[in-house]
Amino acid sequence: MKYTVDAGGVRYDITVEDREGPPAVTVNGRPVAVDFAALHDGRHFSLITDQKSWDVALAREPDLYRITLVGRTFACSVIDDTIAGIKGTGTVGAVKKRRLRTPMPGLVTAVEAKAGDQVKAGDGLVTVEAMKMQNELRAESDATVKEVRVRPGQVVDKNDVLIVFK
Amino acid sequence: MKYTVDAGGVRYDITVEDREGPPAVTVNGRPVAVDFAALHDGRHFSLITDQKSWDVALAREPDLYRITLVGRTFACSVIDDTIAGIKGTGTVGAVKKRRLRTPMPGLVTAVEAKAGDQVKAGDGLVTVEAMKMQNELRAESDATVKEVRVRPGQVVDKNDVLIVFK
Amino acid sequence: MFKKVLVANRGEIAVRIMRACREMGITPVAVYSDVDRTAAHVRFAHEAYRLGPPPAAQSYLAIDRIIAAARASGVDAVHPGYGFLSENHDFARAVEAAGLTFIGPPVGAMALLGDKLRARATAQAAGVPVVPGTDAEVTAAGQAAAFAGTVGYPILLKASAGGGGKGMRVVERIEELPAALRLAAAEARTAFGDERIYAEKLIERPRHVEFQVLADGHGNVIHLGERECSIQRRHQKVIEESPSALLDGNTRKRMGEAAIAVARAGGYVNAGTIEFLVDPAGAFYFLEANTRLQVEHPVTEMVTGIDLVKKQIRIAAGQPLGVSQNDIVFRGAAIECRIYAEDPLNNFLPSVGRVTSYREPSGPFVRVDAGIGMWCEVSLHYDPIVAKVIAWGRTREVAINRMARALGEYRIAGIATTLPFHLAVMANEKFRRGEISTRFIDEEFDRPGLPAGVVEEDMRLAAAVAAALIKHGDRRRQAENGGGSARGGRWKDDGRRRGLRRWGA
Amino acid sequence: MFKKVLVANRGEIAVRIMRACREMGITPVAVYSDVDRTAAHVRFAHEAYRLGPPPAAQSYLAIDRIIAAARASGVDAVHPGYGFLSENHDFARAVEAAGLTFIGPPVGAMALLGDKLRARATAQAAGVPVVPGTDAEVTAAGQAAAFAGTVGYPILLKASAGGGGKGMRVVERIEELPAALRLAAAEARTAFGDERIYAEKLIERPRHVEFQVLADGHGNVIHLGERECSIQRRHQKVIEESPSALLDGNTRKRMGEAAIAVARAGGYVNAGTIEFLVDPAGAFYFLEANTRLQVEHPVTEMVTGIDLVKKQIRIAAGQPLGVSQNDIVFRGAAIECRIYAEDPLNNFLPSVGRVTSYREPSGPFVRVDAGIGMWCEVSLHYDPIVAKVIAWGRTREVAINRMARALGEYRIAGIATTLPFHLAVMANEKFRRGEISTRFIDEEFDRPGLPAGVVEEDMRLAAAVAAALIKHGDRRRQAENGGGSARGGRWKDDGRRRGLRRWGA
Repeated sequence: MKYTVDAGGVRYDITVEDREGPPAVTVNGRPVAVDFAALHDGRHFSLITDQKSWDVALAREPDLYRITLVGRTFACSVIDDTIAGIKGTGTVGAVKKRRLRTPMPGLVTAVEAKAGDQVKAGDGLVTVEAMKMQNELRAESDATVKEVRVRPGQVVDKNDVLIVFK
Repeated sequence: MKYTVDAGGVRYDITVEDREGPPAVTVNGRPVAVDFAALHDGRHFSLITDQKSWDVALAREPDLYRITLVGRTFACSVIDDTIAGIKGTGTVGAVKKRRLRTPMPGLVTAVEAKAGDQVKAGDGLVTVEAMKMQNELRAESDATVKEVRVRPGQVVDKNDVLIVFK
Repeated sequence: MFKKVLVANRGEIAVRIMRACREMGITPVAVYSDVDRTAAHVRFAHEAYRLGPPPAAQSYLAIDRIIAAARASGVDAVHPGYGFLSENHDFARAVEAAGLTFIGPPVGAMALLGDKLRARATAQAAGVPVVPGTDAEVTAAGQAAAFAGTVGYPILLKASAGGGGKGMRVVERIEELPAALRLAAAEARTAFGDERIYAEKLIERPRHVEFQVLADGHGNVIHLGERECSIQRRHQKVIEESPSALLDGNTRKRMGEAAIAVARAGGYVNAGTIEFLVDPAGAFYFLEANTRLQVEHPVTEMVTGIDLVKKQIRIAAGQPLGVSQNDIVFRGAAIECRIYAEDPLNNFLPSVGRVTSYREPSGPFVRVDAGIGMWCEVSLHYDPIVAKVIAWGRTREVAINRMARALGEYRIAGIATTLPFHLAVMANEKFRRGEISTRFIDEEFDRPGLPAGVVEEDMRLAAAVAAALIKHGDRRRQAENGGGSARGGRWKDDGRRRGLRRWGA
Repeated sequence: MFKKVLVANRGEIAVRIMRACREMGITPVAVYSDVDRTAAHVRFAHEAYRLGPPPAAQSYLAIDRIIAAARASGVDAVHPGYGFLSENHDFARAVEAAGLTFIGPPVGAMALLGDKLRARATAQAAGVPVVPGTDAEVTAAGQAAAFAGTVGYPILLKASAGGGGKGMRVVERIEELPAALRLAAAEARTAFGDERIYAEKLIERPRHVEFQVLADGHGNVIHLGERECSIQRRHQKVIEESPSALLDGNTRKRMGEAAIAVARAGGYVNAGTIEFLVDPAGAFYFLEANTRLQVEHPVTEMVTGIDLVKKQIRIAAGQPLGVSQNDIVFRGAAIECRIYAEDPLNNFLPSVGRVTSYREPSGPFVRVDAGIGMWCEVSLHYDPIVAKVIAWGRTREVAINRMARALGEYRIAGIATTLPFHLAVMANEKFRRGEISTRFIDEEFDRPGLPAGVVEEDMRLAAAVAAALIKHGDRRRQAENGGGSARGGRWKDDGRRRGLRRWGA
């Protein structure tokens, strides 16, 4: 089985073949000796890759596995090539995000973009007040604003879309 | 709803009536103000009884809830009076155990009772080797041995019946 | 001694105070807002009383509700923790009016040292140097300009009632003055209900060094050494340590004496902190006093062996300190990392949600003061600090290495935390050499790097392999289950439980 | 310094050693048996190698397999922990034959001090008092009877190669001697492959006090004070503390010097322990030497601030001690409770199973060294010790109260543990007064009582109410689900997840 994994922005082509014992795994064509064992809750795992031991915690989100290793969490999205039917055509990668979402609920206190604006990566777009702090949400890449969906004073929920880019 | 609870050998008659907000609870006829909240996994709870706060962990076993509070675990069995149809007839209490079971898997290294023996509470009956130790299983109350089901050298599993009493 | 104490706070500091209570045989009582019904501090308490809805004004800041809970529970005393009502005179008065003991300083000392202008005057009268500044409030730009004329720009406008960076403005040029003054006063009015602003010379690249003092009601005042708190972000401390890596013995001695002098002059009783700025040349200036327990008190506890919360309780109960300055022996070095529910890889934006995996570090000389645990919900209603990790070592280097080890063990999933940021600081060569100032984070961390000693590529690859294998397991179960939705609730949950066990031997 | 170290052990001590490695920048490597594939020490390691099936003889005692893992991983050194192969000369030799460093004493010193008869002779030659006993093995009852004639009954028969209470028999009367000697020798042959037995006078109501020594390869030998280990059950220590509550300064000094003398006489290098018995009159006798890290080493670390595992590693790497006896400053008191997977309410029978709830205590001056965690399986294959809780305080009383607080916070569900027993000891008045001997448990604990400060009836009632409410919720969901089985697997799991949330506000 072939999988394409985006782990925190880096792409890996991984194959997994079932067999007696641990499955046969390759990463970008290179065989990796893998032993993968789940704890009882199915949310914690012990992974050994080429004898390296990793303590793994999993949080599932829609279309996303958040994989926590020592002191670090990777957002991993997996494309199952068989099901997606795109068999390694390279469509996964640094896809430009077309929406600005708020990572937390809160109160919109400032909106600094309007439809038609050309924004640059790092530009402040919307400020959301939460946890007693003013949190400035910024553009992740250069883009053109198509639509602004919030106004100051509005209460937003986690993952609400604030701005749509072209 | 009436429940009869055996908590570590002590019996409580408890009623629970649903209503708006926390349910109405009485224990042995006395009303107790109860607020009971589950954490996400349904195995951990916060219980407040008459403002006293209890951090509760639950382990389910057949016919048994093991309830862990601070530093202490109570084996609780509950009879739902409506379902059991015995409506407080007092059948629950200190029931004499009719079987000696092994609480851990291991190797039987000694059997010190035979059918027909009169044993006293505390008498050693069977020794099971586990965790590098010789563990002597003793009679919980005075009883007469009806049947011995194991012999030295036999491997036993957790909860296997070793001795049946009359 | 008190039999029962109400802790008018939440989170890690409420748990910390209750730990001290339990060790003293005192029954700890919690209060909670609705969103905190199953929070750690409620589950840790012996009794718990509901205050009201989540907003602080209706719960942890609602003086009348807290007093009502205190009366209902029959406590002898109230501990305010830090933040919330801890520096609120009205609350301290209300506690006393209810016939209970406020575990903190006398109202008079709190009012005197809590006001920055009055505190500065008190320090000056005690012969302690203060940052050059105006002795009174400035109400017109002209007053501030005149002051700047004597010390030079940049200057700092500060709210006399201030704290936490609110009502504070750096002024680089005279043209900025009128607007800055207006904005600072407006912020101060909103935040503190007190618009008084004064001006200070801006000390550039300062270090923030504070002294812990303990004073009893019998005239004894001692200090427990200093804490270096220069690693700050948005005017908030994020890493603290004791001792300071840069203080020489003579300066330490003079600053300790100055701290005691300010506490005495302010009529202070209980645990308090005297904050100083130290300029690059090593000169120190009184900055302000904190009339309460500090977030960073554990580093002092680790090097002195003294439990500050227990001392607070005993002092409030009228007992003498029981230790003199000579009894205080400092051992080794301690560091604290404040773990915030913020995403260091995404501009430190707050992170809310449910904790789905939780494991605390422990082992030799590591301490965790946490206010969260497995399945806890981190909400947006309160301060984002969720835990503190404290590591001790015989030397600062050992403490840093131990902290890095402990941070690596700490697993919090479901919310983002600043753990990766702290790991990066522990690996930072300037930090390890002690070359720090309050500008350290701005200068060193555009965005934090990776944990020391771990090769990022290895780690990322392991995450990718884990993701592929989890997906593979999901797919297999999906096939077994006859093609049901992969996100099909209970089917998958059950499958996860049964199926995702180990492959092979 | 080593770059990579293999830890030839499992459980809490493997995690403990790996923590030291990580803090030193050394890569820790684990080995595991099949039943330990997901154990804490494997997940904590940087690399992990399978040894074989669960029985120790095929895994943690399989010298060839461990050496093979060490070669495969390319480590520089091997740390044996305690138990398993830690006192096995053959293993130490095999490690050295593989060109690796054994982190422990030289083989010669291990052989000399590990044999009780030779160790006694070494101590006597160094002028250290030993328990009156035979200088050579006794092979006939007549020899033992002659010895008993000089010191009086009761006497103790002990295996020269012994440890852990095996091959040990108390003899009260001459008639018992022949059978006791036969049984002891048989046990010793089975346990150690060495049937040599010698006789000692039985010290009645003794206390067990041991001294930690550190010796480097450059002739430096120091001690780090004593540990009182008198609280024992089945000849196994269960609670240890430092300092001893009953040792006076003069005796402490003499015992420390005696411990150093024995270590020097034995050519000892690395961390080791010299054990003494102290009789009710205060006289002390050399008992035996432990040529390895002790389970109870953390109490010494807490009072001295010295990390013993790091010292072991540095000494093995050839570094000098770096501290002299005068550098060792003792602060306060530390206690350790060994948490066993045994049911104290059921005659301390072993408990196996899966950990279904797990939360460690932390906070000021509390340390946990654990080898288990959430979802861990405790199997019957290995030692039942699952964790150690260590508490420090400025006084013994503070340490005891802190320990009681920490034990109350520790939640382990799914298996029975000795936590309630330890809580009862902390509340025991004789223990609190320091009136302890190796007979303490037999005399005070027919069966352990309840935690201090908690009213049993309240607690039991709360458990009963919780049980009723859980049943009530189960029933309600059962009704909603159309009368399906109450134990119906996924339906109930799902229901539990969705349904058992909070009632009302």
